[in-house]
Amino acid sequence: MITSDWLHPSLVLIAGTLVLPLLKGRAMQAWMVLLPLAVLGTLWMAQPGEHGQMAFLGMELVTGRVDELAMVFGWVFGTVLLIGAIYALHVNDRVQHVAAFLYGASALGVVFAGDLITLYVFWELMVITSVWLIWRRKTEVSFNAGFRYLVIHAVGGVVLLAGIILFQFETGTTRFEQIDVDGPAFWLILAAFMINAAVPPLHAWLTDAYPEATVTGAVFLSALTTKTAVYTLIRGYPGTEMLVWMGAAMTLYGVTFAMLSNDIRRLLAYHIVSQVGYMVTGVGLGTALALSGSASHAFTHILYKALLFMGAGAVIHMTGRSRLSELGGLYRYMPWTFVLYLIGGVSISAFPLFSGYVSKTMIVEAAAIDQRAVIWLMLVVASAGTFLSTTLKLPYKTWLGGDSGLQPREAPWNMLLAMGIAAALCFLIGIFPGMLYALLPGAVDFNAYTMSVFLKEMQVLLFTGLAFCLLLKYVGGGPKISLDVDWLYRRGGPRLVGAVGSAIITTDRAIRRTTLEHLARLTAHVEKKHGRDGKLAKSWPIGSMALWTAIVLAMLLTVGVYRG
Amino acid sequence: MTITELMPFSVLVPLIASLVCALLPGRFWPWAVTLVAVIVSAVIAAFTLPAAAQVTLSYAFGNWPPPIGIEYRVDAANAFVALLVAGMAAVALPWAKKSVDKEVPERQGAFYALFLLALSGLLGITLSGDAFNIFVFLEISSLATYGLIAHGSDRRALLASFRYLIMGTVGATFLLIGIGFLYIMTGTLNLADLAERLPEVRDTSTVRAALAFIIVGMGLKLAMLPLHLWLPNAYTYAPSFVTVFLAGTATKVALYVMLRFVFTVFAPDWSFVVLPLSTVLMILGVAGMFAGSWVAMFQPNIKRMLAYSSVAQVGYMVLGVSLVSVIGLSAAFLHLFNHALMKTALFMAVGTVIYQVGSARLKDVRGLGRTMPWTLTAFALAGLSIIGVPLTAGFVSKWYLIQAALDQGQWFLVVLILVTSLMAVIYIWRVIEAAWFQERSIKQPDVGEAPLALLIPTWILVALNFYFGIDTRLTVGGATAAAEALLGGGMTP
Amino acid sequence: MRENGILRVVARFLIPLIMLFGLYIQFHGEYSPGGGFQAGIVFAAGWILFALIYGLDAALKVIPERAMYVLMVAGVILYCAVGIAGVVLGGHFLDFYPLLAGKHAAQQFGIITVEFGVGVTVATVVMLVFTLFARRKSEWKAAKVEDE
Amino acid sequence: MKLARLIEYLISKRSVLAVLLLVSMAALVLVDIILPPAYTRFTWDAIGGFAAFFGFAACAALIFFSRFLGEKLLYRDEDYYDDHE
Repeated sequence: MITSDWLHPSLVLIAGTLVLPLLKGRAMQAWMVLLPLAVLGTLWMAQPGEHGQMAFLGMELVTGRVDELAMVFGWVFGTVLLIGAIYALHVNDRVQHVAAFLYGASALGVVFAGDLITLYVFWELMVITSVWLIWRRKTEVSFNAGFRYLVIHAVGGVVLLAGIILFQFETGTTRFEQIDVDGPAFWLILAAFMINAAVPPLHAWLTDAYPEATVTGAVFLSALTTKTAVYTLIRGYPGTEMLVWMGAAMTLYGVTFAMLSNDIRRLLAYHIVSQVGYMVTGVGLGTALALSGSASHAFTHILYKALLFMGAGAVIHMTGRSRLSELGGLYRYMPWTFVLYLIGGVSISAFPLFSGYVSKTMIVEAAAIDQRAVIWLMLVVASAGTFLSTTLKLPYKTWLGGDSGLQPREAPWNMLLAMGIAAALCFLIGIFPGMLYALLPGAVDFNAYTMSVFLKEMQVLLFTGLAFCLLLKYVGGGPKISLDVDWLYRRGGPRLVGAVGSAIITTDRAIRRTTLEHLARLTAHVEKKHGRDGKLAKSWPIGSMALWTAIVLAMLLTVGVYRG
Repeated sequence: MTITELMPFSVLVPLIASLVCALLPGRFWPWAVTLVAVIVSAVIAAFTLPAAAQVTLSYAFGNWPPPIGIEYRVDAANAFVALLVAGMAAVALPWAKKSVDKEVPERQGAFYALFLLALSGLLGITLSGDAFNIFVFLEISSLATYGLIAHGSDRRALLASFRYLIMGTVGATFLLIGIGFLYIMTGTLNLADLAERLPEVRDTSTVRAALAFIIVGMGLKLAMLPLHLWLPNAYTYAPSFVTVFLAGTATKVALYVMLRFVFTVFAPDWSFVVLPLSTVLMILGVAGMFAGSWVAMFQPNIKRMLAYSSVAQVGYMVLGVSLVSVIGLSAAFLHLFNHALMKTALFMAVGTVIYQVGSARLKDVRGLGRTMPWTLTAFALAGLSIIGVPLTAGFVSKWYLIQAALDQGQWFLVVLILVTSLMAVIYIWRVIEAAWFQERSIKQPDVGEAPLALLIPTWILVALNFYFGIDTRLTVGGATAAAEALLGGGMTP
Repeated sequence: MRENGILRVVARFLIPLIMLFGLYIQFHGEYSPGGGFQAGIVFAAGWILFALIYGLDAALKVIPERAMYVLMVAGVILYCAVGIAGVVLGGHFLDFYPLLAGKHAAQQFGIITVEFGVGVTVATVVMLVFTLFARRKSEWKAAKVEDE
Repeated sequence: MKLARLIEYLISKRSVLAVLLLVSMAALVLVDIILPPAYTRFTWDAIGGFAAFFGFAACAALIFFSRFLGEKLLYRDEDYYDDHE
């Protein structure tokens, strides 16, 4: 993985992480900040091209393919690792830090993988490292949620592996370019990518697990898994018609369920689903503008979603509560968190001057250029819904609204610093979108700051706000949870298994009872003849072994002897 | 001395050393003599493989030329298996010292003598080119194995050994009957000679019956699905070291004998036509994969769980054989080798737990992840290999198996292989969950990490699992050469 | 049986003959039917007859158990040593030609030595098996007596 | 806590802010009606203020739809999953 002009950032990160458990206190904190900086440094030095080739099972692995698309994701992953590390500086749990960095390393590995085998290895590594960020919350709920997360991703991994094997078999190569085959290989790989991209109905792992993750872990989780999936979709499935509709449906699904959420991080998690929906739509549209839109939206999304999760995490960290119905009136005590969260909120809602605006409008515009009226309308509804939940409902109920009687202190300095960096980046990208566009593959022929785009966006957002104010008393919420697809495996599956199981057990019992009765009669008969010791009964196991032997032998002999 | 002349000594050295061992008192010397003998044997086997891959080696005992005299005839296939057997013994022995001291405190001379006999028996089976000689060595190794299993500290070990004795004897007798039939028809016992003379007489029911008897006989020793019933108890109640050794070698050698007869002696274009072998083996293999994994998922005893997992892994190998192609056979040989690596590592880890805790039940492993991190991490990593995670040896053999299935357009097999891999995830996970996610109950004694003498060999094997998952030149090369030797009629001069 | 005079007399007369016959089969094995396996059994049979009539303890005084173990191993080692001698002198394992100058003499020497090893081992193993079982019997008896 | 005081000040002036906001919203709609449409890709591109109407309608629809969905179908008590896990 090392050549003279290439040092794999994952390798740097993994090597650095191995040192982490040896350090303590200040040294560990310094190392945690230095590591992401080192990763950014290696990214800076990376030369375009293919590096780190290895032979494996007669296939050529390319561990480092550096092109613009990979670098976009590399840069933002590196950045969010730095932000997340600063945010987590106060945490004194090495397992979490190690897991977070290894998780980041594997996400980088996926992004730079030039072939599907390397991709698969890092893909699986991502699962087994990230799950610790959920488990280390150390509650029963988080353990169960993490376990469900693990199981679903394990299934996804098997699906991916099956797809890769078929792909290799059909095309004779494992290079990761556009997946250009028909048949099961295409669908299996797509399904695996869609599981990680949280496309409904395969999304429930995300909204089930992320709210139960640790405060600092959720920041990494929100940034990495779904976005690597978006990367693989951009690379492998551009222009797949199905994705346009699934993406648009995702956006609406996410905002609708977010409206129902009472847990602040579950609300944000549903907005990940919704926002990734935009990116998936862009991938499905497949035009140069749409793909640029997806990549840049992934970039901006990582930053503002991390900011939102950090804001919500700071509230949970300081108050120990995560339900909207139990929060309120915090602006007096956590004003900085409030303001920084709001910057994230206006970014995700695509207010002009903030980062979401310059990327989301690109995807919406691409849909318009493609003359897809229904898709366009769906996306606009979703953006109204995004503003409604993340920027109006959540902050209103958390910081304004009724006084909950809580008097927490402001979040610690490192949390605020991390949020500040993220907020500054959101603002910077919103003002100088050219910086982001320069990273994208191909020239970007798009300007978000035209009168028409601006007018439409502002009208939608402000009138959404008006509707919110007028209809405030109808806005859903309350101390409830809402069912989602995860019901299928949390309750439906067990119930089904239980029903089928008890049916099987009953039948089995019946069959066995009758068989045993007959057997008992037979043994009784034999016992009469063989006396009290009942040799047949005693040697039953060996007898059954011999019986099987005889059966197999008889089978083979019959066929063999009477065939000729 | 050339390698051809040295080759028989990989069998003879353990054989002679076993005699010495039987007389040695105490605890150190029997082990030391065994170690030396095993290492010598393994080194010879290691040098034999490259030579045998080039040209078939032949060694006539007493200089009586075959087919009259007894001959050792070694091509890539048996050299590969012999290296596996001797190598596994050499890796397992350093681990054995502590574990055997604890589990078999008395009469260790006899114990190690039996072990050496079993080893030389297994090696003799592999190297011999004479059908009757194969039977003799099979009995030597089997009898020694019964004795070894009976050394288990649990009283049930005696019963397990007795049951294995009966079934093993049935198996060996079936082999003998098969060989007898062949001798009646051809008048020779030399394998290469048999292969030459059989075509004249092979359209008789006697020869067909011989094939059936040999397959069932070896199926028994191999623990192929409906004939596997002896294995779980034998593996569970044997001393840990015996399980470690047997899991890696005994069933593999039986598979080799079956392959040798089916492919070289009878020739696949006949044996797979006369009996519906391909179908039968495929069904039994798949059934073994499922039944083994299924039962393993519910076992409360880890050793027993791994034993059932072995039944499943044998299923993979049989499945590879049933595809009757070079790549399928290569997959079988690869899995034969890789399974030895991972099962030995797993049983070593479990044996280490038994050494410390005195039990391998799941509930006794609770919370051990924190107090014995090295042991259980080794278990988890070797478990990855049995699941078939990329970069482990287990992945390589499953990859080839899947390729072989795809090569014949058998899509459903791929699905079945993946499903059973998921079942492996479940049973390995149960151990991990118990070790790391459950609390140790107050009644259970606190234990610390195991001694290095046990940990180092375990970790060497774990490392080998990963090494052979990445550098596949030796395993894939050896397995392919072995498969080609069997399919290409490597025994005919 | 120990008190039965006829048996004691007949046995005293027969045992040397049985053993002599065993030795005959042993050393005439390469010319006529026979060899180490049969000879060992016949020889051991003589000893077992002695043990049956005169008691195990008396028999074990003649050939102690420890000696049986050693002889059992020694027989096989003799066998292997001859085999290895062939290798050392430049032939194959169990190759007798290099042992002596004359071809005929070499074969004869080799086969007789090897068969002797076989005979010793077989005889001692059979005696040992008998001893182990017989001792078990007396142990049971002792246990029974204690119970009563 | 200067920032907190600033927020407090803004909240106290919220009616002024609301008026300002409503005025600017009206201005936005007006400008949209007056300016000729930049595109005619969709029929509604030509309708001035469509986005304002649509945003309002979408928000209202989401609020009512999700409330309906929640109360009729999806809401459960928070301990719904507890007894089984």
